[in-house]
Amino acid sequence: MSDAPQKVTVTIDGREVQAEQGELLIKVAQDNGTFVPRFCWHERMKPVGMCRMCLVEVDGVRGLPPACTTTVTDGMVVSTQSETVKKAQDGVLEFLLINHPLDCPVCDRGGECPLQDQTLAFGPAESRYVEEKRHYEKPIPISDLVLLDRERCIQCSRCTRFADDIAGDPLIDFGERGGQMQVITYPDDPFVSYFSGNTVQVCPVGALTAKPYRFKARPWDLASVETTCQTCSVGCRGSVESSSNRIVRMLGVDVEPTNHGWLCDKGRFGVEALHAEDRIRTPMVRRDGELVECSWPEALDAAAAGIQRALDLHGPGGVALIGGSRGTNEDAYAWARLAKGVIGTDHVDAQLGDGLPAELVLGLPGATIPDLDRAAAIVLLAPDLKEELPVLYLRVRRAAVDLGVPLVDVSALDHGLSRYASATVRHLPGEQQSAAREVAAALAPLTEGRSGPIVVVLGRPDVATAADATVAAAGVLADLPEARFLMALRRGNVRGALEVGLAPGVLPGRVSLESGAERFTAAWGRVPAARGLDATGILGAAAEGRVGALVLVGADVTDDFPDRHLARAGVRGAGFVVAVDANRTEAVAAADVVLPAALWGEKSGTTTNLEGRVQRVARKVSPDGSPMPDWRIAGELALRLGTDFDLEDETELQDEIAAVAPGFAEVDAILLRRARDGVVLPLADHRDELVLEARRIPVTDFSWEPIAPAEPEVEAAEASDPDAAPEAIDASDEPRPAQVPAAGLPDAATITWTGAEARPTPGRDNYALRLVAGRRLYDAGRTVSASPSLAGLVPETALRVHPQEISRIGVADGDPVRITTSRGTQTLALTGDTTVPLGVAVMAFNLGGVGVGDLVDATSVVTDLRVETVR
Amino acid sequence: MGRFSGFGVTLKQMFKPRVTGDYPTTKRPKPDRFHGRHVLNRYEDGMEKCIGCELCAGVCPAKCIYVRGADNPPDAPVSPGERYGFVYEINYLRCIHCDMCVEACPTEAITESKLFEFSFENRADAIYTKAELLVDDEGRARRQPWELWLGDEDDRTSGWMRATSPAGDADYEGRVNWSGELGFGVRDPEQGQSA
Amino acid sequence: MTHIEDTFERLEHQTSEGAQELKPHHEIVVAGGPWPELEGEGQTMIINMGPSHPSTHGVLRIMMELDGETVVRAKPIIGYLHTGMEKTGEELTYVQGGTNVTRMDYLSPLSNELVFATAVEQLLDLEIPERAVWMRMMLAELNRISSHLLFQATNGMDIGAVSMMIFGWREREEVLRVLEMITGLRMNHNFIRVGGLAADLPDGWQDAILEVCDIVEAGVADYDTILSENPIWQERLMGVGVLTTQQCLDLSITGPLLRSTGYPWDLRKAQPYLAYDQVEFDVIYTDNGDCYDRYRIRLYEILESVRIVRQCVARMPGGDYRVQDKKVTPPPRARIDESMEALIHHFKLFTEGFRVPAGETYASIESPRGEIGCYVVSDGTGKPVRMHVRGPSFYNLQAMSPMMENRLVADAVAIISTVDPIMGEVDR
Amino acid sequence: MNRLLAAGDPLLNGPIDLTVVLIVIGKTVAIFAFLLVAVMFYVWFMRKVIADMQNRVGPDTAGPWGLLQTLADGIKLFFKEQSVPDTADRRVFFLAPYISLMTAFLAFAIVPIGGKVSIAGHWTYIQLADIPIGILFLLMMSGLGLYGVMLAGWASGSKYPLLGSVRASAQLLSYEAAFGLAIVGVLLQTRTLSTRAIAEQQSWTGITSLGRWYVIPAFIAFVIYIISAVAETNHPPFDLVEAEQELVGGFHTEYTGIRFAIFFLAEFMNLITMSAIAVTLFLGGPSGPSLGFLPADNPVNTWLMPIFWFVAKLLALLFGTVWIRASLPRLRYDQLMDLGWKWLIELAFLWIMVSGTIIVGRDQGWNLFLVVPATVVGAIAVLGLLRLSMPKRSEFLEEIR
Repeated sequence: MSDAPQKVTVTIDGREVQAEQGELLIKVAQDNGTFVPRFCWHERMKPVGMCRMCLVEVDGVRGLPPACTTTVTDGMVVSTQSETVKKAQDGVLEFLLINHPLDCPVCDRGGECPLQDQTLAFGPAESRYVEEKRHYEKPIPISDLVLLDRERCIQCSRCTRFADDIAGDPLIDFGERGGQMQVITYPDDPFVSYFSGNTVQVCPVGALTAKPYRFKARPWDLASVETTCQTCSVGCRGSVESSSNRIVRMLGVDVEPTNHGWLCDKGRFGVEALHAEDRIRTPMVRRDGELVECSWPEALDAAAAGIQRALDLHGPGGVALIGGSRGTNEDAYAWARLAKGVIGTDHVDAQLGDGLPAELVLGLPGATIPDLDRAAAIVLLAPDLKEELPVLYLRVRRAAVDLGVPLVDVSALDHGLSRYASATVRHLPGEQQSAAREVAAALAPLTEGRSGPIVVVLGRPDVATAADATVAAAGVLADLPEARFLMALRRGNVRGALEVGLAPGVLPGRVSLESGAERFTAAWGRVPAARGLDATGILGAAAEGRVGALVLVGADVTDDFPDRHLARAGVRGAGFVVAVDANRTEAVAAADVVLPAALWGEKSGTTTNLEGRVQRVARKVSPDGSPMPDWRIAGELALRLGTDFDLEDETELQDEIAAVAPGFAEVDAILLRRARDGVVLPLADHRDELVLEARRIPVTDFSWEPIAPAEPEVEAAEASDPDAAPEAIDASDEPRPAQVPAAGLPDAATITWTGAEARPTPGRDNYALRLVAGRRLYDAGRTVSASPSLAGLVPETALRVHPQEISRIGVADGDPVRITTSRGTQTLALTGDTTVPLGVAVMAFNLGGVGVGDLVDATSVVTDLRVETVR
Repeated sequence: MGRFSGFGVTLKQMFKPRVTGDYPTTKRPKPDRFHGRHVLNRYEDGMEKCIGCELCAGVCPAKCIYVRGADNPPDAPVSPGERYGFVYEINYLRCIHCDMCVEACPTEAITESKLFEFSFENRADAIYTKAELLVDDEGRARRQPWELWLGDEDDRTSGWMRATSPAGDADYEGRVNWSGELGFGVRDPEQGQSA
Repeated sequence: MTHIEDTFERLEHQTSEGAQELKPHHEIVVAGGPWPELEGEGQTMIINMGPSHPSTHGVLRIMMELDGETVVRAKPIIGYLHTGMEKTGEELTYVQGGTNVTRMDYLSPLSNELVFATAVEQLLDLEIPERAVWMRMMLAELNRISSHLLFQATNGMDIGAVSMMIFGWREREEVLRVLEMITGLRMNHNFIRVGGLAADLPDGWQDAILEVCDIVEAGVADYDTILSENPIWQERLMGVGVLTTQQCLDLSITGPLLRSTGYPWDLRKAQPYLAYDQVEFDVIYTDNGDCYDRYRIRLYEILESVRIVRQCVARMPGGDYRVQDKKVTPPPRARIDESMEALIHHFKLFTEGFRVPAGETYASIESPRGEIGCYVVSDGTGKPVRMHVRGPSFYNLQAMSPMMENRLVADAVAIISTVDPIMGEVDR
Repeated sequence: MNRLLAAGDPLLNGPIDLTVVLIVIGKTVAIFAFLLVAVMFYVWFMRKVIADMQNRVGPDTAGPWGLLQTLADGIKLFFKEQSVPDTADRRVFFLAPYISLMTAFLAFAIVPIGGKVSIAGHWTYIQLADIPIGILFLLMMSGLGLYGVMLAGWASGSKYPLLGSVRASAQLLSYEAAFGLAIVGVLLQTRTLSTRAIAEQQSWTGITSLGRWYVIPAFIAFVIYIISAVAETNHPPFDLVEAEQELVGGFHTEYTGIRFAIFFLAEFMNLITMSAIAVTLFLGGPSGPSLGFLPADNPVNTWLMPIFWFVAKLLALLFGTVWIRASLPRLRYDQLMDLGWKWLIELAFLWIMVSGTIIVGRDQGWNLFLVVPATVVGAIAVLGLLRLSMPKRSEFLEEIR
């Protein structure tokens, strides 16, 4: 990186272009507007030169070299459209089509098929081939989500290279040779990957098709819009496509800062959940003990009356709000303003007891995902990224494997990235702090000679252990030189919710309650008097009857909160429960008023990913029934409680956030609309990363090629020039509808984390096993269970321990055992796993049925359990 | 006598045959290529020709065709191959009878009959579903109560498909390029330029 | 009334000469709006003729200020049939485009299709086969016949000659029947495609067309008898709605309106397209520029078109009728079951259409109403970036104000009628 | 008094008893029914004939050969909604159609349909009323009928009807003059105003009596009469008052339902009345050869044949109107006025001068061979001067350019 790459001049079809030494010819041509046809070459994969489609003529080179394996040299003269090249292209295509079945009308790829497109653009119109074509059994399922039709395969090896090189799940490969060559899976090792959908997306023909999308729609009846995935907090860019007001699929969009065009299968296929049967379509209120459907005004009036009653009885502290991390930033801000600015309570938490304190998240120096690539080293003190943040796993894996960034793994267990670690620090669950102290030593040899920050991927490895251990470890790691933190948080927009103040003790824009009190009193009229409780505290208080009104915003506490016992008691104990949700969950069933909310894909706005990147999400379909976006619901409630937010659409909220929240300074609706890759907060530190250009999803272009827009010319220059940037952002010609003017508001200091008190981790009793409860990608949460294609993929609930522990207890592998924790006794199957250390029991969170939630006591630091035979 | 010869013209007409007819009771025969109400054809063995490929929907300039494909049930396939037309709807409030769908259909599944006399009392009737479009067991159009069918207007449904099948290539004129239809067998081609 | 007789002599002027040079554009000589505000209390009445009125040929609205029955000023107001067809054209592929443009001038759909196809072919640089050229010419002329017949019918109706209306429709119906036999539809045929035609001529086309030629000729003779020399007819049309050549040139007026002013401008001669330079026909033109001349020109043009159609029937060449460039023309049906390449081309051409090289072009032909032009801009994709049609009706409509002023209401009707605007083409 | 009221009708010459009253009532009802049926039949006839002239089939569904089409239309119109514009003068708006209908009906009262017949011992004419001033009565009624049209247009409170009503006033007024003068041209010869008397002057005595039918001696008056009568009844080519292509229906644009039907009815009643008067004035009324093989007092000859001849002549004239409707375009307003004022009235005056000259000359024993041509030449000279003073088309074009 230090030595600037040498510039060379290449002549492509008579046009002189500048390129960097060592770049691939095909890429140089593409960047300069010359499309060289190709099947096997993919921008994010290593070139192989399999398909021979990209043959070009190079002066002075004998024959026709493939453009995808030829690097540019100075003075190279290339012709991509000469007669010889055309003849070669004709020949290659005719050859490829010899064995291609006449499937276009029934093939899912028909209409967006690179083979079709390039045949039309570069190929012959007629075939000389009259013999019988090759025949294989028609589609065979190679995984639960992907079907393989070998007749259609043109052996470009994109899928195998993706699986091998990108995902690290080398489970498909070529078999046979010559005319019989075909893609196969290993007989005893099925193609199970969280990234299998990407092979479908990169396949240049219809050989790999996705089961969920099979025969669902055709490219020409799809309407696409670019959006940001909210399944987890990585914030992958994708294009969501709908037909007849139903979202039928999601495709990855290649964005350099985040996902490189990849998606995990949960994000890709989980869009099915949007059209789940149990969506709430109309508001409901409880009458005579039954929830009955009613009109919006009735429901809103009832909700506001309940909150008002609680206010009257208990004061502001009698109202609490949990949730808000699944919506947009605007939704979260509206809730924050309702809770803190209208009601005046600080009992607000967007995290369901499985995250880190807001001050820590907001106050530590942040890293961005691209920082991984240029990091001196990566320290991993986080949950299993492959399970929880799969695309971040791809990025970390790429950094470690392809770019050689040393990886220090601080963990209790083996996980997806363990095998790529350069150094590993193992610890007992809950003992992160002591492990963190060893990191500096482990790092020292690895970072020698390397520059760049040390990126710490920080998160709570499991939900059975309280945040304290991680908080304590963070305090240690923060002392590392050049340490920057990437927060491995759970749920789509949790970072955004925290940024806009949906947590106790903070106000929108990384401002603490104390420092921002003056500013927000001016903006909102009031702020809470004292720091409130977090989710665990709220539920505890509710269980004790101290919460008069509990607002659950998309928070399925009984399923998603680590301590189901506490959650149930809390919901039961709260005087009045308003559930703002989209599906009929257990918490909704217990609510007094149910307000249906619009989901991702049904509303537009912005979302903030784990690095603090604010990106736009787009509305694609309209919901069945009458669900409303959260911000509108919050606004209606506020109106009934005496404050008129006076909002027309979400852009007004964006402007208001930009005006009142210091962390969002300048990030107004206009900037958000123009920022191609989103805006990393705070803007002041990341202004040079801003690219001001709306991305356009090419619809009819050579369809499945990487969706990479041409580099913006004018505006990018503007953005990279620090003097010009403010001008580009400040679009004073457009009126700002924000009702709260920024000018005149008192300043507020943003939070800097300076360490916090953490409860010490209690020692482990030798007879007990310490529980580690990480999440799995496919769990019993809404996204998976409401997606028919994914629902079957949820693994069985089991307690994994080291085989020695099984024999110690005296049962056979797979037998049910009785498990006792402070929350009671449950019966579960026990399986042996040598990767689990002794003294540790591993159980995935929320796989349905009896689960971790029944075992964990959220108020204690760790969860230890005793295992006994059933009798 | 030019000035008043007009009277002669009108008087003359009284002794000429009428050009109008008893329309609702009799209809003038329609040409072979007439674009009328669609039918969905079957092969001679009764299999549906439609494979749900949506080419017709894709080419339709009025966006009046709605098709959804589905996997053919392996034990009782509806059409040959993997896929069949699971939903097939034409909205006749939008259809302009341009017959691009007929030209686009790769399996000759959709063709047009000679009927255009159908008016609806409600919008739902105007949206023909597969139940109404698909030919019956004899290969004839299913006649809806609100349609005015007379005689054999459903006999020659594939005129436009046959007329356009050579795609401008004189070598393909007069050649049968299509499969047989239930109840009618393989239709004859137009004589083309040889006639 | 001898003063009319000399008109007849002048009407006999016909020419077989080609284009005349356009004269330099000098001062504007056309009257009509913007008008000064009337001073004081006027004894006038504003009346809206249309948009829903029996003789405004669709939904043209003419705002007239009447002094008694005299039109003091008139202002045509358009837009009541605005269908956004030009915008729709940007959403449809070049393959589908024909279905859209054909609906603009719905009385001569084939002219619209022809000019659109010609424009796209210019962009594609396509040479279309001989048979397609002659078929297109024959169809266009049949369409001109049907359009002029309809003019005769509606014009007769507007002047109160009720039988004429039926006679005109009667003969037009015969022409449409032939078009239906060939294209499958009576109007809005979508038959002329980029690169040629959708289908070949059907079996028995010669007899059908020759028969209809005879019918039309007999019909025209009848119209001539019933109307041309009828004194009321002459009184109603002669000297009404007079335009001069200069006025027409100033207002970009083309077609029968321009030719009625003594300017034999016909694109078929002026810049021959298709094979118009290989057939014999005359450009009809007259000198008076009034409604009567416009009526006569259209009447005689029917006969000239019949003449062309007869020559087409006699000289129709054989062979391909659609260009055999497989990147533009879908493969024959026989090939899509056999050849993967053919199937792909079929599939892509019908869903995304063919790609047209980036560029812009303008093509124009002589429609029954004048010069119809099509301006297409392509960005290299399968859909035009801009598709604009120069509808002659739109320009001819401008002549209404100056023609109507200081005429009677009944003249306004005659003027609207002989301008023969098609609102579908005006509003697009 | 009696004579004044009932001219020569022998019915009213004797004592007036109940039978007479009943007969009068019966005649009234019969004539009313006759007119209604005649209109119904005429509309069908017109449509059928026009259809024939246009190669069409025409009405053929309601009743045999579509005979009941008009009735069906009437029933339909009767049940249709009747809308009234907000700006309408409601009372006048409602009244206008009835004025039209009433005058149309009353005008027919003076038409002699048949000869003298005996009913229940009373002799009477087949004619509702033989008023001594019959022709004046006709002029009065057609003049009053104008009000129906004019008021309808004015009361509609809308622009097109207003234009129609203005046109109607001017047109009817203008043609009333030509119409009246044409009648005067006959009256000079008949020397009576009673329609009965006029008809009897043309009674059938053999083939030579054709010469006494005023169509021959007063041919020019006949032509003027026909033209102005067509104009008077707003029939094409003089239907400017309604002029669908210009005024969207003119005075009745805003009328719907049964009120529209009444206008429709009145218009065709007027046409029939005018034709009937033409038959009476020029074509010998009900006269015509009777069936020689039957005794002269046989009911067939006294009742049927006169009516037959009357209806036959009426039909011939009505066919003429249909033929005109089918063949001619509509005149323009100014041309209509030109025709009325510059041609018809002049011609009528000329005719009155000529025929007056002849009549006076006969009485005075003038040399008709000298006087008549002199009159004609003088009149033509005047006309010629008028012609010359009109602008030529070429000049007109120049003026416009």
